[in-house]
Amino acid sequence: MSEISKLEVWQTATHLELDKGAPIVILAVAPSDVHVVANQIIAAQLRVKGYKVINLGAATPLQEVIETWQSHSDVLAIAIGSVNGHALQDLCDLPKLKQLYQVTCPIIVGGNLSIGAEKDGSEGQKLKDIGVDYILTDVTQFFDILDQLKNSKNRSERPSHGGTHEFDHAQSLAV
Amino acid sequence: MSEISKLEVWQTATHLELDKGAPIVILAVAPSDVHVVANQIIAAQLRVKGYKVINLGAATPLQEVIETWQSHSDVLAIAIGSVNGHALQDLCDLPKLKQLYQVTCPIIVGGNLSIGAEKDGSEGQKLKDIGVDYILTDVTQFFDILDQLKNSKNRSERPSHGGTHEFDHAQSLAV
Amino acid sequence: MGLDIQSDALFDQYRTYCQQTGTEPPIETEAIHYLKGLKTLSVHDLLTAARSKGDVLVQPRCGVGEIAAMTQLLETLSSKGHADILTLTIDAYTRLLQLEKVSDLATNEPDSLNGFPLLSHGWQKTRQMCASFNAPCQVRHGSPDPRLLFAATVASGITSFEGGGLSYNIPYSKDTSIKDSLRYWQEVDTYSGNLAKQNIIVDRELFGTLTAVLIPPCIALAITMIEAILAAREGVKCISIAYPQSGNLSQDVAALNCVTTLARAFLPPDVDCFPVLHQFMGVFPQARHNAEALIVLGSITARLGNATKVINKTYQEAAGIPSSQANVDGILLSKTANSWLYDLLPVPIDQIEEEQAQIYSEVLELLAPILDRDLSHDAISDAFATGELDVPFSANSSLHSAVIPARSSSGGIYISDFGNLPFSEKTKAFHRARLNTERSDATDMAAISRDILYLATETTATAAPQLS
Amino acid sequence: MGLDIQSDALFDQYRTYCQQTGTEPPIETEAIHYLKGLKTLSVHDLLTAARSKGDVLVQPRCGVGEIAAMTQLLETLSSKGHADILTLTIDAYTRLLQLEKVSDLATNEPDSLNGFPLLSHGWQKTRQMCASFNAPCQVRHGSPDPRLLFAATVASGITSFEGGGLSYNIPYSKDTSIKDSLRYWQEVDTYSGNLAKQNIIVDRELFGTLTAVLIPPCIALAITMIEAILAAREGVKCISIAYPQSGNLSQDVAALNCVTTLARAFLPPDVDCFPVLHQFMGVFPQARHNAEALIVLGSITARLGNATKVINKTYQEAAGIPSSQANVDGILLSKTANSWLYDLLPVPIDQIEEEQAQIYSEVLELLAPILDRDLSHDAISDAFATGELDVPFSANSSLHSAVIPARSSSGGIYISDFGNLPFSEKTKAFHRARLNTERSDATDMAAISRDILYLATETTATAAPQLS
Repeated sequence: MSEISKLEVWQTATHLELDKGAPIVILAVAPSDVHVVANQIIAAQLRVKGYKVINLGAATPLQEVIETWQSHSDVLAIAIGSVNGHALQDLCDLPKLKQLYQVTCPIIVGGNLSIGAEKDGSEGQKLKDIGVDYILTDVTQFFDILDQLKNSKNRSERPSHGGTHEFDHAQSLAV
Repeated sequence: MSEISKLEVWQTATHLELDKGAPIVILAVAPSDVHVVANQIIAAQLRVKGYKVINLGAATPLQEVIETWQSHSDVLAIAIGSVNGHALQDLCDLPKLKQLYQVTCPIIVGGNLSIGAEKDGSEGQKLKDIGVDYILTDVTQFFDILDQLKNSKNRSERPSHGGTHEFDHAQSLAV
Repeated sequence: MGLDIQSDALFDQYRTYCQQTGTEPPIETEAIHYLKGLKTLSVHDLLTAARSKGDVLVQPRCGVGEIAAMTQLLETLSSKGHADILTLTIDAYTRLLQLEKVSDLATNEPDSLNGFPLLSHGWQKTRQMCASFNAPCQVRHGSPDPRLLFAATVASGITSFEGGGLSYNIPYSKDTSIKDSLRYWQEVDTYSGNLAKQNIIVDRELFGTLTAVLIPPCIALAITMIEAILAAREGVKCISIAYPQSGNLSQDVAALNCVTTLARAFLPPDVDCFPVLHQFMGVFPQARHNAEALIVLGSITARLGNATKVINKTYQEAAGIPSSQANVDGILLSKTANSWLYDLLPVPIDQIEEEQAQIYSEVLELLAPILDRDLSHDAISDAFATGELDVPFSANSSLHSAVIPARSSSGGIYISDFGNLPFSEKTKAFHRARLNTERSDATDMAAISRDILYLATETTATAAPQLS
Repeated sequence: MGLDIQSDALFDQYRTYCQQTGTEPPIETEAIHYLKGLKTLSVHDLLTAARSKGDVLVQPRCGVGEIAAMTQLLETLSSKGHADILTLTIDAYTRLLQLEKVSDLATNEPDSLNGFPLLSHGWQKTRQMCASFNAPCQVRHGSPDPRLLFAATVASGITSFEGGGLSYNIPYSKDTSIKDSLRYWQEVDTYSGNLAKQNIIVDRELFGTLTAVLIPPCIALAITMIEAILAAREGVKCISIAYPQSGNLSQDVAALNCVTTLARAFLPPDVDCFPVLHQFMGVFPQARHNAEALIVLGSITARLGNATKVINKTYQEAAGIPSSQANVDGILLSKTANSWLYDLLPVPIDQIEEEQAQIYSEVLELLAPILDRDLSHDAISDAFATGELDVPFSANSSLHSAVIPARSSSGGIYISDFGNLPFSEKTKAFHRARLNTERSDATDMAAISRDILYLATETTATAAPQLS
């Protein structure tokens, strides 16, 4: 097992002492959503895997997420969970905020992206249209993407975003 | 309990030695039908109640039923069970046979009178139109009718049939 | 094509029937060629795969008179219900070979028929209909003399046929002798055995449900084991043994387990034998919540008893033949038998093992006298004549029907009057102990009716006992 | 009309909200007059009648954004599903008082909302909608601060309201302090208590499901008993205590039985307390046969545990909010809980009694320290601050969430890390024995994930063990 302590693994606090220079993952649950179990498990899994995680937890306003990104260097990715079906409504200010704060960090969204048991398949595209970079249906995709982001970060200063992505695999699995 | 023996109660044989003069009930299951359990239970119940029963059993042709009536005096009623939903088709020769044999005995039909779980309520009337006198949905009605037939038989030679009936109660309960 | 069919009388009989009724007679070599060329999985294939995966196949009953309506019905049960095996339930007139009557109704009033008149519609239309589905079809009926229907089934490209010389006579015919029906069904088995030699495996399902009311497990299993042994002698390689749910979980699981142990003891190792559960075949409750709870009990029973197939009921059972939607609902509910989640339910293993050992030895006691006479048709017929073999509430008046069943306080089916069954004193004592009844004699109609109607009780007043 | 409402701040707050948003404010006396004049049975009436008859009421969850669609949905669940109690599930924005957002969406994109925005549609339309059904409505939401919504509920003529100062904070808010939410909900209870004095009985349902994932029974029951005692102090006369199905029948029946015994011990005799079962609230299986088997297990649990009400799931649970037809199917399947036929299933009484005694003493151990401080808000808040009270996977970051639950091999939920819970050594030994696990520490994510996903397993490979 890892050397990380139990309390560290499960911490949901907003501000942590983090190793300088270590790549950070910011986790949050969408502004109207309180489904934190997957969020907590994933945060704990990432910590066990050696990532530094800032978990903002339940129902976090988008502005708070972006400001947290701004106040840290070395953020590898922002990942927002949304289970209650309000993803599109909750993230509708994303284009504005991305421009305002000049966000360069990849934004990842995963969960159950629309209300209703029968999906029309359009949710993923709509989220990409407002600036989400990766849409996940499976947590293992998430770990893969982070690994690749870390690797490409080690090769260059920052991976390129907004245009083509290296992760067609993950995108093809979008909802 | 009654004095009747177990074998007598359960006998399904066609021809029995019957007390002369005792009122007879002829039971049969409709020509295409083999659902004999209710038939046997009712036969046994009638015997325990003191009736003389000729039980013709499963899938008995209508002609056999009528000929059995003809060869016995003192038949109180003919009762035909039909569970497989073919009652109307199975009894379609009844008008012809009633006329041919000059049947005066009341004819009682009970069971599940049409195929399909959803009934349109017309089955009972159609059976009456072809000469069935009583339609039953409940076996207790049957015992009531036989009791009343026996009583009116004791008062007069034969009850009148074909026109009005004394047993509006039973008829109103028709399917 | 080299045919190895010895007894082709059965097929010829059907050809003659076709000629007389003005339809094109099938050609036997073509029919066999067609069966060999079928691309879809057969019932035997599905049963084998299901057993190896621990799955429970679900099969509805269904049959209507019109061929277009029948096709639509099968389509609905297939596409919406995902029925694993489809059924052609044959109408009552065809079963009893009242062929003029059914021919008339099939032409003029097909929707008045309570099943599919296969002989009237003929093998060509039936073959075409069945070929339009991925799931294979089985013919279910109730014919003491099934020969015409079986030939028509084979010609229609169907390789699953229900019934047997005892189980399709005793509940379905007043006056066909046991010897006659055994002989008729022997022809079916012989023909199936010859097909097996050409790698066409016919699933022969035996109807342990019998008269469907209060059938003691040992009687259902003894009758079907006799039929199974006879079928295996003729070369039949796939035998499904259907047992009717009593409602008591321990007894039912025990009986289903016995199917497998009996088959191992009495059938050759190259015969595939599958336990099938009929969801409760007696008087069903009217209220939907009770009907569906009974279907759930059946599904749990099928899973815990390792049934390979379950024949489903529907919430409309009490009212008559169900609507196709109700049948779809019944199939889907029955498919819960495939969920491992039912394995989370507590199982009374000790009770099941005790019932199982008892049922097994009762079947041996019933079979012993006729096994001594090598299970000849004469021996079997004689056993029914003496009442050593017997079935409660038989439609066939040549049986004694002296056996009177009754329910125990926990709902299990036992025997309150043994008639002439050749039971040991130990067995008799077991039944008396289980029933622990004060019923004075077999003329206690109220008690018998109560036992018959037991599972149809609608009361909701009986809440579970409080534990605290 | 003589009003005895002391604290009318809550209703006034809602009147102010109405004025500010341009809708007509309700008049309190009129609202109370309307409630008194209701001709249909209240939720409290139905619960009382069901308990005395041994029935299990079935209630679906449902909520959509448009009022016409909501009316249609309730109509379908009522007429086709025969739901005993109807639900207005409130959307997530309203729950968190993001009122501008919800107002905007309710006007422009109502079908994008995941529930019914009662505050946006207002009390008049909601009252009119509810009045069109015979079954009473309940409001279910997840609001740490429920005051506006509760006043709107009362004004809408609805007398059943879910939530509590702990159970609607801990899973639903990141940063509302426990003291604040207790104070908000105290206002709801006080108002309900005052209504009770006027013979308007509000059913207050407490959400023992909490974070819905691997909740140990003792924690669900301790949290809801605290809320129940506080509510009773304010004069609430009808309390429903909801417990979430774990999947282990013995544990679940034991926990439901404990609701009744705890209520008897801790609540005044004039308070009606009803056990409610939430069908499994964790990750549901995708395959319909597994989802429906899980619903069946829930229905069996509800019956055997004498739940007065069950909140049903549907076979579409894994995919999101169900279609109305899927919800109808879920309701009807859950209604099998009303069948006495489930009483035929074997019950492991010894196991249930052992679990029940253990859960009961665990709840006493959890409550003891705060009962010593008279269950004051300070005492409760302090207990969460020290971790003496704790809930796994809390959304509220002020909790320790140091308790780590785990499943035993038979699927029961026990505790693998006790955090600071004030358990006796005997209790700790019990959990360790049940888990009998080699899990080294609470960072074993694979094990925790496996336990969370336990009932969502789709495998069909695990057939029931062969008995012979």
